[in-house]
Amino acid sequence: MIVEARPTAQRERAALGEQYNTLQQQHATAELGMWIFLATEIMLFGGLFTGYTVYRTAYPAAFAEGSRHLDLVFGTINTAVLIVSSLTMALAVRAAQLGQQRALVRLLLVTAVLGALFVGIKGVEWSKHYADGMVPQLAWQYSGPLSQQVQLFFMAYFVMTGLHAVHLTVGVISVLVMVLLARRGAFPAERHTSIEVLGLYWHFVDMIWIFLLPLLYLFGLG
Amino acid sequence: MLGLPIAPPQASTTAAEIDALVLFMLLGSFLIAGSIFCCIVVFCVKYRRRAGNQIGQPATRTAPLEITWTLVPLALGMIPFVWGARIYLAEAQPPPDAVEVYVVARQWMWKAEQPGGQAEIDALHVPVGRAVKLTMTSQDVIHSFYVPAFRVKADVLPGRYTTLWFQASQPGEYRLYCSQYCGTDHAAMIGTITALQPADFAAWLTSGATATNSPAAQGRKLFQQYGCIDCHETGRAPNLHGIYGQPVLLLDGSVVVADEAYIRESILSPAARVVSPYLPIMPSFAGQLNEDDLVQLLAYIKSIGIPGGATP
Amino acid sequence: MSTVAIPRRQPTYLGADYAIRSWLLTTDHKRIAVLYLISITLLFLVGGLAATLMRLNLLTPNGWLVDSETYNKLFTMHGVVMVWFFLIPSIPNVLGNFLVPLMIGARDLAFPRLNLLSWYIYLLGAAFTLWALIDGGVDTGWTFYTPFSTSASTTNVVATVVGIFILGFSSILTGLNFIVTIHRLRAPGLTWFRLPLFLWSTYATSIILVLATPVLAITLVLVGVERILRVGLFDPALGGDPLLFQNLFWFYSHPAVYIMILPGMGVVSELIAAFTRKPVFGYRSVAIASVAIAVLGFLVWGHHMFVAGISAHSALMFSILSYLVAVPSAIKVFNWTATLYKGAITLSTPLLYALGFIGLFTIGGLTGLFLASLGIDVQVHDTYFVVAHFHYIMVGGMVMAYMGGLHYWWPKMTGRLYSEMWGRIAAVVIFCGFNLTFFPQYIVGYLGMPRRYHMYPPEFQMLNVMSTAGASILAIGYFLPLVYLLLSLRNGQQAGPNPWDATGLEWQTSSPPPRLNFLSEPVVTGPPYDYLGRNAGR
Amino acid sequence: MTDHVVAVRLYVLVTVGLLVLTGVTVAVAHVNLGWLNAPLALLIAAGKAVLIALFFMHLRWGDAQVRLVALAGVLWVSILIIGTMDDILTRGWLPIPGK
Ligand code: HEA
Ligand code: HEA
Ligand code: HEC
Ligand code: CUA
Ligand SMILES: [Cu+2]
Repeated sequence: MIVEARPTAQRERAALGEQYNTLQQQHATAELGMWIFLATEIMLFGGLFTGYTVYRTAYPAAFAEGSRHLDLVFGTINTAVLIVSSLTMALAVRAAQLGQQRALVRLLLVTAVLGALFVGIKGVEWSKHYADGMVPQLAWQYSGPLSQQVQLFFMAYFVMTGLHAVHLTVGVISVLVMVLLARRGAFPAERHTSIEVLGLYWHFVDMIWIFLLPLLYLFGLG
Repeated sequence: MLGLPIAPPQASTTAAEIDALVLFMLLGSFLIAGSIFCCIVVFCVKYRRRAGNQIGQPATRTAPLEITWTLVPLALGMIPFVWGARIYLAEAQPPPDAVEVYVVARQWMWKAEQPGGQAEIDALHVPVGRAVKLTMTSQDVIHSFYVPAFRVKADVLPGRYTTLWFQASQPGEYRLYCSQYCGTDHAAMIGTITALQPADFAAWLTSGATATNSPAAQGRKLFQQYGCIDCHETGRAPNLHGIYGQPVLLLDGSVVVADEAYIRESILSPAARVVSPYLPIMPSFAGQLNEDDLVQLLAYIKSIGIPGGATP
Repeated sequence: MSTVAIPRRQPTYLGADYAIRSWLLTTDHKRIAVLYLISITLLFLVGGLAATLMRLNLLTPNGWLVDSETYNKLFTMHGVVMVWFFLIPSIPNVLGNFLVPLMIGARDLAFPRLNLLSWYIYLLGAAFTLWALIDGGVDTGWTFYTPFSTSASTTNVVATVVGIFILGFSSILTGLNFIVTIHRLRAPGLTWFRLPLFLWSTYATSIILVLATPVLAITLVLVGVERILRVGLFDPALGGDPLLFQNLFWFYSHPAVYIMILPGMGVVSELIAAFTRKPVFGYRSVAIASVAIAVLGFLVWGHHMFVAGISAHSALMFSILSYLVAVPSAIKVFNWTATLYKGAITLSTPLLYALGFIGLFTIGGLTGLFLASLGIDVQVHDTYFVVAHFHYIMVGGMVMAYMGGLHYWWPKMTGRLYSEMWGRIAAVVIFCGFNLTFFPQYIVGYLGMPRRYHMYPPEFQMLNVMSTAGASILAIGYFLPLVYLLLSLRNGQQAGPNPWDATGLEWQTSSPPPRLNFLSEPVVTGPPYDYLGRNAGR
Repeated sequence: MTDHVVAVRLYVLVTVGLLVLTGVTVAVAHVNLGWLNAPLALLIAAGKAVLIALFFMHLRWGDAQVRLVALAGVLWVSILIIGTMDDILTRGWLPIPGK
């Protein structure tokens, strides 16, 4: 551990919490904190993945049938949207690291727009399920032989995509807040930690979707 | 056990072995805990702090001791594991000649049906000296069938069958509890198991007071009533004679064993696993049949499943 | 560069500001610890009140005091409040919050505002749960087994579940904060193997808090969804699998029982070192055993489901793994005992509690081994034998450790000494009352009395009366510290910085410590509990 | 600051890689490979996740603790899934209902 006295420079001191010795220590701490938070998120989704696996094993035919009622076009486009948003987020973090204020604001804005686009597309897709009568309990018109088990698939679908969308919405709002702050110049190069930490969160949400795509849309097509 | 009232009566063939294991563990625990407590007391007296500034003497070379008390508990732990596992596996596998009794649980009562059709509420009569196997299911929430004197217990789940078996060794009346919390009257979901000498049991069976009709025969009636025979004995659907316990080839190429869970699923959601080479035309009977009906149908299909089995 | 000018004479953290606002908006880990201390004590009284009513009701076989519905709500309230709102936050959030920065020589936790947020989340969760419990109550038991909780119960399941869900985030944030703090904010020279054992166990606890709690959160969400929308997730009538619920629940709740013991083990290690005045025997293995318990603890959850209808294969796996997880606990018990050997032992109040912990934890742990044996569990599952097992560990173990720790660090937290005589009396009363309460339950359990019964066959009455008598003594025992500790705030002697003459960074600052803990950043040069080195250096 | 500034080119490359993999997995899903479909799709998804973690999330340049945390997250979900599935998949091993 590096022993270093607390910095005296006015600007640096303002950025430094009283419990830290150096900005570097503070940065590394925040980063580790976010990673641990993401580990808890993995476990949160992990519960759902477990449930999914159990029921898919129990009712393979129904789950395949369920997947066939999803529209892969939405799924694929949304995947692309999220991947590109991850790129712009990564670039935003880079801009923050380098202290490029204008680029930072723009890239964050693009990221937020892409995120919102994802949620929007998801919303359209959900309303389509509603129109098709594929929403368990609220609008269920599916009358195939395995209705009950297909319903279970759609429960898995809605809970998983729902939780994911909640996460993405939180992400979009946070990015927008950062945009406002960044425009006021709140993130000079030595204070880019918040942006970087938010970036980690964003990429994580992307990652979850990358698993949801095969689990929900792809299995059962072949 | 030890002449002290610390164990319920040993009224089944497995009770003694479980008590023996418990006794073994009790002795072991007394030994281990006793030595630890003695050490604590002795050390506290012997090494009490005398001078104000006295400090303890740090230990050197702790590794040999530590390795010992890592490996010894590890080894000791394997004894109750293996012993307990053997009992468990024996308790899991009913002997083939066991009398088969069906049990349906619901909030807050037990219903048992003897092979001969005698139905009992919150009570069960069993013969001494013969294995009895219970096939159990629940109509609502999870319950648990627990007879301390027999040292047996198994949760009773909705939507699934679980089994439990025992062989009573002492005639007498024993308490039956529901041990899985199931709501308001959980504590009142109790009953009596009466173990009778074979002769008395035979007499009880024929006393007829509660005798109705055997589950399998009831099932046969339902089989007609719900129109199962219209397909299953006309060639439109697989003939169910002899399927119980046998592998079944499915449309998707896989093979399943026609056990209780499978038969249940076939009736409630026939399309889930379709038998080759049939079409999935069988309607679902979910909602039309209650758990008692299902148990009886199951009993019927099982009764015609025993190769050359007698249809009651 | 020079160090930041910290004024030489700082007010203590208690005396820095007296306004209510300065408490409610504080980010000082020590003040937050005090806030937690007050809140969990209140919740303990709520849980204890429920226990008292239950025990009174069980005086007679037919349950004279309350009807079955009320009784069911009482044990649910008791379990929920005691587990989530008292025991899980007890040592971590009170003593941990207070001590982690002090013990590593830091000025605060890594994320002080998150720490305060965590307390507010705790309050919100408690408010929800208490509201649900008062407004009609819940009758599912603390385990919320489906399909009872999702389809059959007509009580406030959703509100309770929401309360616990909220509380979960408090746990997660606290755990996260501790892990990061211990990783990143240690004082110069404080290497991992110089950390006090309390920190090792707090670290291990935090791993569990962080990795297990989210699974509980999502499981409870699913219960809520199923209950509100009436769609099948766990209810077999709708195609669900109730054992999936149990798997998810115990994936959290077995590790959670280690959340409820590891911090106690950490406290006991500190107490034993301090009152034998020597290093803990086999420091390294005790440290590593903490982490081993945390990790292995994730592999045994199925032992709660032996008779629930899991596969035989699964039962066998979980049984053998349960014996593995007992080994690190065994190491600890033996090492503590060995520490007493050639110590310079003072039987003061904290040590009495610590010794009580060892004894009762050993009994509770050994009976855990009975339960882990498949053949025996078939007989005793869901009987009072299990109730006795976990009270021996949670009340006999963890609550004892918590009391011991509270007494030991009381002078540090408040700057006052409590009455040693009353301390010892209370410790002995609690120990006796405890054993009288819960030992009979082992027997009544093996005799076959199921748990969660508001009435029982008459042959069990004798043992139940004993248990109730014990509980009354226990209640008096818990009442005493409440009184003399509070009195000490007014009448207690001033405690110096190091009233026990113990090692550890927390004793090298004033009692109570100043706002930023230390006047200058401490530097660590040697192993913990180094009485020999310290005296030689004098 | 210690943290790594990554070249824009690398980010773009990774993005292209992710998009291509998405295309591949969608295409492959339409081919019936029997039991292989599922593992293959999961493998591709895992590959994509690794790319994101290593480059977008800077794990490649992360310190030991951060890597440990990431690893722990993955390990612990596996424990959860494997432990639960062990129960489900071995239920038929003894030919007795409920075991
Ligand atoms: C703090 C809480 C805590 C702790 C630490 C433990 C620790 C252990 N528990 Fe316990 N347990 C609970 C709280 C706890 N438990 C609760 C709350 C329940 C019930 C939940 C409910 O249904 O409501 C429960 C239920 C429970 C069951 C399920 C019972 C049932 O419902 O049928 C089982 C079964 O295996 C079990 C086993 C164990 C084991 C093996 C340990 C081990 O970790 C113990 C290890 C300790 C020792 C072994 C003692 C010290 C060692 C020695 C002195 C050396 C000698 C040792 C050897 C020779 C190996 N516990
Ligand atoms: C986690 C910690 C914890 C703690 C500390 C306790 C503490 C106690 N418990 Fe509890 N218990 C559980 C956790 C805990 N329990 C759990 C998880 C269950 C399972 C629930 C379920 O089945 O769902 C359970 C179940 C349980 C049962 C079984 C109920 C049943 O199955 O029917 C019993 C029965 O005796 C019991 C008794 C007690 C007693 C006498 C205490 C005593 O130690 C309590 C002593 C404390 C006091 C008595 C309070 C002292 C203060 C005062 C007296 C002041 C007066 C009050 C006011 C002014 C408000 N508990
Ligand atoms: C409309 C015709 C029809 C009716 C009525 C019908 N079944 Fe079926 N059943 C079938 C067909 C066709 C199959 C094979 C295809 C399949 O598995 O779905 C089948 C399969 C089964 C199987 C699995 C058989 C095997 O070999 O694995 C069982 C058990 C069964 N039915 C029981 C019943 C019971 C009990 C009833 C009455 C309550 C019933 N069936 C009513 C048509 C019918
Ligand atoms: Cu039925 Cu408890
Ligand atoms: Cu456990």
